[in-house]
Amino acid sequence: APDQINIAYVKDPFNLQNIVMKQHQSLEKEFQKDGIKINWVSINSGAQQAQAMAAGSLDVSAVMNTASLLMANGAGNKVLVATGVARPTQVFAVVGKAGQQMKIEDLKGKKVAGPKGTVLHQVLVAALKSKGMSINDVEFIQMDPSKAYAALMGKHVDAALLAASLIIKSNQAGAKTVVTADGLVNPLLVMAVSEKFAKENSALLERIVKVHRQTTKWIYENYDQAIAMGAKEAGVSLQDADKLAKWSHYFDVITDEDLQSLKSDQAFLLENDMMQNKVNTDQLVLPIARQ
Amino acid sequence: MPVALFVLWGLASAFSWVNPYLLPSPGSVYSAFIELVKDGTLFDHVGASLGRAFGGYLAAACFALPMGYFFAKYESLHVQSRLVLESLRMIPPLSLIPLLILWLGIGELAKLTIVLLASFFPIYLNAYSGFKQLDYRYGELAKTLNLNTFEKIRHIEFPGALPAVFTGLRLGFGYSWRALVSAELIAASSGLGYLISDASEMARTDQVFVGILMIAVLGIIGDTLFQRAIRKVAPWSVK
Amino acid sequence: MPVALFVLWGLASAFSWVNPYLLPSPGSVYSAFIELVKDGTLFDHVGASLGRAFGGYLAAACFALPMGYFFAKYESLHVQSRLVLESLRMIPPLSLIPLLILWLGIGELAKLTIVLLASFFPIYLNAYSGFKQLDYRYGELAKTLNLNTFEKIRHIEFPGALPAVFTGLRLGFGYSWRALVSAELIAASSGLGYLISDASEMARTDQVFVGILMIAVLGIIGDTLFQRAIRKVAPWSVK
Amino acid sequence: MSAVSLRNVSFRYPGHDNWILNNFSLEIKEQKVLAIIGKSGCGKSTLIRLIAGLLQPNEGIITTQSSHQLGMVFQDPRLLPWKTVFENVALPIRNESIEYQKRIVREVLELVGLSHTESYYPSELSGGMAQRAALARALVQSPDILLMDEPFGALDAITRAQIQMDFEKIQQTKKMTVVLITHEVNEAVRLADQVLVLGNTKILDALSVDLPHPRAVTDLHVIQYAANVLNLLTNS
Amino acid sequence: MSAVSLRNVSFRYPGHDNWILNNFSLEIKEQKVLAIIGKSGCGKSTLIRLIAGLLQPNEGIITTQSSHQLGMVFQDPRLLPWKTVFENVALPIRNESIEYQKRIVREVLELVGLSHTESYYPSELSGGMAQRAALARALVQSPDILLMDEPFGALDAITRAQIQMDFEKIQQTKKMTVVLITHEVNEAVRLADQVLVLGNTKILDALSVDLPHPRAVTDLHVIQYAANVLNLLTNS
Ligand SMILES: Nc1ncnc2c1ncn2[C@@H]1O[C@H](COP(=O)(O)OP(=O)(O)OP(=O)(O)O)[C@@H](O)[C@H]1O
Ligand SMILES: Nc1ncnc2c1ncn2[C@@H]1O[C@H](COP(=O)(O)OP(=O)(O)OP(=O)(O)O)[C@@H](O)[C@H]1O
Ligand SMILES: [Mg+2]
Ligand SMILES: [Mg+2]
Repeated sequence: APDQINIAYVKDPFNLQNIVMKQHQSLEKEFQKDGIKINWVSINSGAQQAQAMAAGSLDVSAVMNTASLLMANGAGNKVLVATGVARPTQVFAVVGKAGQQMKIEDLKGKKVAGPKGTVLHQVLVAALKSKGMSINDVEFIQMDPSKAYAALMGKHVDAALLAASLIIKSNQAGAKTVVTADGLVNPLLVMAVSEKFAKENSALLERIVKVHRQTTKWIYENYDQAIAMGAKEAGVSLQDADKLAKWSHYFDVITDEDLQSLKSDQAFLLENDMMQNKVNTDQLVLPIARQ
Repeated sequence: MPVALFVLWGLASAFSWVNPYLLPSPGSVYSAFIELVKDGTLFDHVGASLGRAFGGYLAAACFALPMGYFFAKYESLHVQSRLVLESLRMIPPLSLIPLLILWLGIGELAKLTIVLLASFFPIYLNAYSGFKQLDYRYGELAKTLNLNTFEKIRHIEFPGALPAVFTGLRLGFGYSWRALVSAELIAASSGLGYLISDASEMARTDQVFVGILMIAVLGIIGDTLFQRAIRKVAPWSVK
Repeated sequence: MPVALFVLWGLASAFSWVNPYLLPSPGSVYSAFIELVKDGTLFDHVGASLGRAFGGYLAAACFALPMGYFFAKYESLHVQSRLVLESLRMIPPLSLIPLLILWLGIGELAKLTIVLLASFFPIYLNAYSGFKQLDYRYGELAKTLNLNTFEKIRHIEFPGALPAVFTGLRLGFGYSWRALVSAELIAASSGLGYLISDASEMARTDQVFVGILMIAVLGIIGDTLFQRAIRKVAPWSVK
Repeated sequence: MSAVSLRNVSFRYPGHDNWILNNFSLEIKEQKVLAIIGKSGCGKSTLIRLIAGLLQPNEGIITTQSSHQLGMVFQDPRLLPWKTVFENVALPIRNESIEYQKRIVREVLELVGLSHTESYYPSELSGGMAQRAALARALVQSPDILLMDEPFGALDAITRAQIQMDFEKIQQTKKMTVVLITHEVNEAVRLADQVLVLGNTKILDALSVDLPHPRAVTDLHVIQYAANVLNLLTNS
Repeated sequence: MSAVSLRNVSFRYPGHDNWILNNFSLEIKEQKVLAIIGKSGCGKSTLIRLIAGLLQPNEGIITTQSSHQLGMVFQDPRLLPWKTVFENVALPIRNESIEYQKRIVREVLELVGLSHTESYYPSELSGGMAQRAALARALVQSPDILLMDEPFGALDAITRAQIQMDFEKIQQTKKMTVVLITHEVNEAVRLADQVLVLGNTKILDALSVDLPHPRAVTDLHVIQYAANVLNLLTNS
């Protein structure tokens, strides 16, 4: 057994389980008796998490988005799903310029800024599709959310694809949400693990998953306390924290529906040239994730 | 030495010493290169990046050289503006991107500004210290020869400061290339920096390497041309 | 001038000329500052960043100065390594992050390397050209005085190249600060660069500004100390 | 009429306590040659730099006619290392036509014996050649006032005598106002209308040389004057 | 025995066609003073730089005894601008104790009349003072071989005579091997055991000066010798 586990700490977008798990030192306590040290490393970027796993610097990521996970696997870097974390449907939204309330139809011909190949992109495509349009009907501009937010505030774009706090902030600045992921796509955040670690230390992984699920349970039982913790860590108000938590829909066991959305995620990525090789998405989900 | 590194790379890939996901084999980089050349996107990327790198660089040089000159000459100007300039020198341009977007939009201007911020200071500071360190004896000579400001710059100050100015221009050129990735994080849809960050996001390490190598090769070509030019214009400055 | 800018900032905020979500008011930046000071995180950030910036900078100086010296002296070394060095000079460090993670992991070493890559070249190139441009007449003097290599460096070459070396050191220092944001994109949980990118992600513009201002202020303090030190050690180099 | 006049001039270098000139007055006569001799470090170069306007007096005033063109030979050759001999010498007449420049520069280079080194860079010249190039640069525009700080110091006896003779001729036709710092007593007496012995902060002695030009160093009168000057110098 | 010997030495500067020395041979006698005179640009400095090992001959060999310590006065003062006069002069004896350095440097600065400028930077010296500092630097270690390229050229007559006299004394006790380039015929005759007239690429003439030391410039024999040398120079 290893003497330490390197695990990514990902607090955005408002990953309450991760925040609580770290603050409570639940993993540290769990593995103390085995003399295994827990190394939290802060990496927000999914792509960078996958790179760190490939380099052997990272074993587990407490939260990874499925797009990054699929792209890594498509490129031959095996990263597997250990358990579910959240289905943050309202955490991803298309937000219009301050002023008028836009509808999806109004996006036609407009400038929309956001990160390519992510859930946010997927939301936009799905939203347009729902009104019989395609991505070619808008002028899509590639930018990461914090820059898209700046562009929206500076009124240099008509709409932006934003997540979590950025949605709240832009709403406060008078920008109105056009549509969220709710009902269009099923965004998934999962706990991910490198194939190597999953194979060699499956017992340890099981215990990590167990702690994670206990944390999820604790959050629902001590909601106010958890929100306060999250608000402090993320630097948002209690109200906003509550909102973000409600939007996030924390869960743990991966369902058939989730497997289905993994498939459609992959289809989306392939369609948009974001993935070269198709993989069997069912095999990416470890058995423990489903029990 | 470059050859040795290349061979090492080939061997490392051939024997899978390293994870191909992070360090792709020369072969796969080559085929990614061919692929990008074939569909013509590589040329778009190169074209866009060349424009930005040179545009920002030229703008930086146009501001930095006169500023270096005047600040060396009129120390009070230098003292006056020191705080602002030094702040700008220390602040990471990446952190300014949101503000740049706010003020300059998401067009070329913001990108050019990032390049400018990256390459301005070596040019400015080297020019400043070059002009500052001028041998005062030649200044006396200029006075007795009744040279006017322009003649003084042309015959005495510029040639005297040239070695330092040249080092600054070379450094600035390098930084203007380096800044491409940051600059093209702002709403770019082409450019080598965009290619690199986009491909990196999509785990296309082979394309990332094509981007990196293109930047290195173009940069070296630029630097070489640059050194040639200076050798032509000012043979005395490179002994 | 800094005062004027500050007043402008205050007015712009007071009269809401600009979007407060992107340019927060001085007041809100101040309260964010107080908040970060109170819960002690600001000191953690500053501490972590100081360590990285200085560590990377010192490493850069330790490599760059001897390299500049030897490459100026033995032109063949320079020619040999030119391609590799020039490539490294042109390649955006941001694009090297995956490779750095591969080779150096996600710990401090990778971050220090990013800082090193950012600040190495001004120091190296300025030292190179400083040593290259040395007045040959003093070299002759050294020979007739029978100075050994070390004595020659100490009495003649180092003082002669100092103005250029000093400019390089100043430039490199600035770039080491600037590199903090990029460096702390690699799995950091503290540091001013991390503070900036994290706060920017969360749209906490007030905290972003605290980070930016801290970097600027610390950088300027560093630069000032630096200039003082050089004035002490080598009074002839700053007329 | 005076070409240059110094009235009650005092000067010391910033950061130094000792006065180089103290309440110093001097009238430099139009179209005449004034030779200045004095011990090393007594302030000759400082004086000439004050006259040229390169230094400002702490007290007193220095007046020169503003229409007057100035030529200067520094104590060091002060050639621009990035220009050839030709380019260095042509600098004072940079605004004339190229043909004119070529003609005049070649003439004056011929005079100082540097015809064959037109395209040399200063680093390729011997000490004496560099000094001659500097002299050529000062002569190329026939200035109204010519200030020369030991212009022939690095020349061998033969070359020096030759150039002295040529200079004497030029001066007879061009009638410049000349201030000549020299260590050679013979040279001072041969070329100057007045010889000034400078000491710390003040003029120690002055001597008019009333002999017709051209003068020869072997002329008995010249030898006599030279002996007088040397006497002044030794006793001062 | 020779301190330095040049055998069939030829030299030209890289990139230039003209030979400065051609098939040139010379023996420099131990403990003697050799004066070299010659026209400006004839190759005196080049010769001394070859002897010092600063230039390599294209052909021929130059041998000096390796145990011999070398002192050199360049034609320009070549003081290090970042060191004070004291520090510049102390450079050749940098490995001695501080007390020794202080004593010796002060002695030699006294000799050249620069005691009061110990802490000056070179930029604060007059031309003649800089030259004297350079001379002091060469004398501070009493080298076995002393090469001097016009060491007194920028000095006034009085200071020059004084320093010549002091140098003559030092040479009488220290018995260095000296090569002295000078433009002053009197100086050559006063100080040297042998005077060499150098022309383009070769030695034009040589003259032994067999007079006892100390010599006075006013001594009739010295004047006679000087006239001879001037003759050689003029006719060459
Ligand atoms: N670095 C150089 N490159 C090319 N030519 C040179 C160089 N240095 C000197 N020369 C040439 O060599 C010749 C001899 O120069 P050198 O300095 O030896 O003369 P010199 O006898 O010392 O003259 P002076 O009395 O004027 O000092 C000159 O014609 C000069 O132009
Ligand atoms: N830049 C300076 N700063 C301070 N002192 C100076 C400076 N230049 C010259 N001096 C001092 O002023 C005095 C006169 O110098 P100056 O150069 O005028 O002498 P000089 O008569 O020309 O001597 P020389 O015949 O040796 O050239 C000297 O004592 C010198 O030390
Ligand atoms: Mg003088
Ligand atoms: Mg010479």
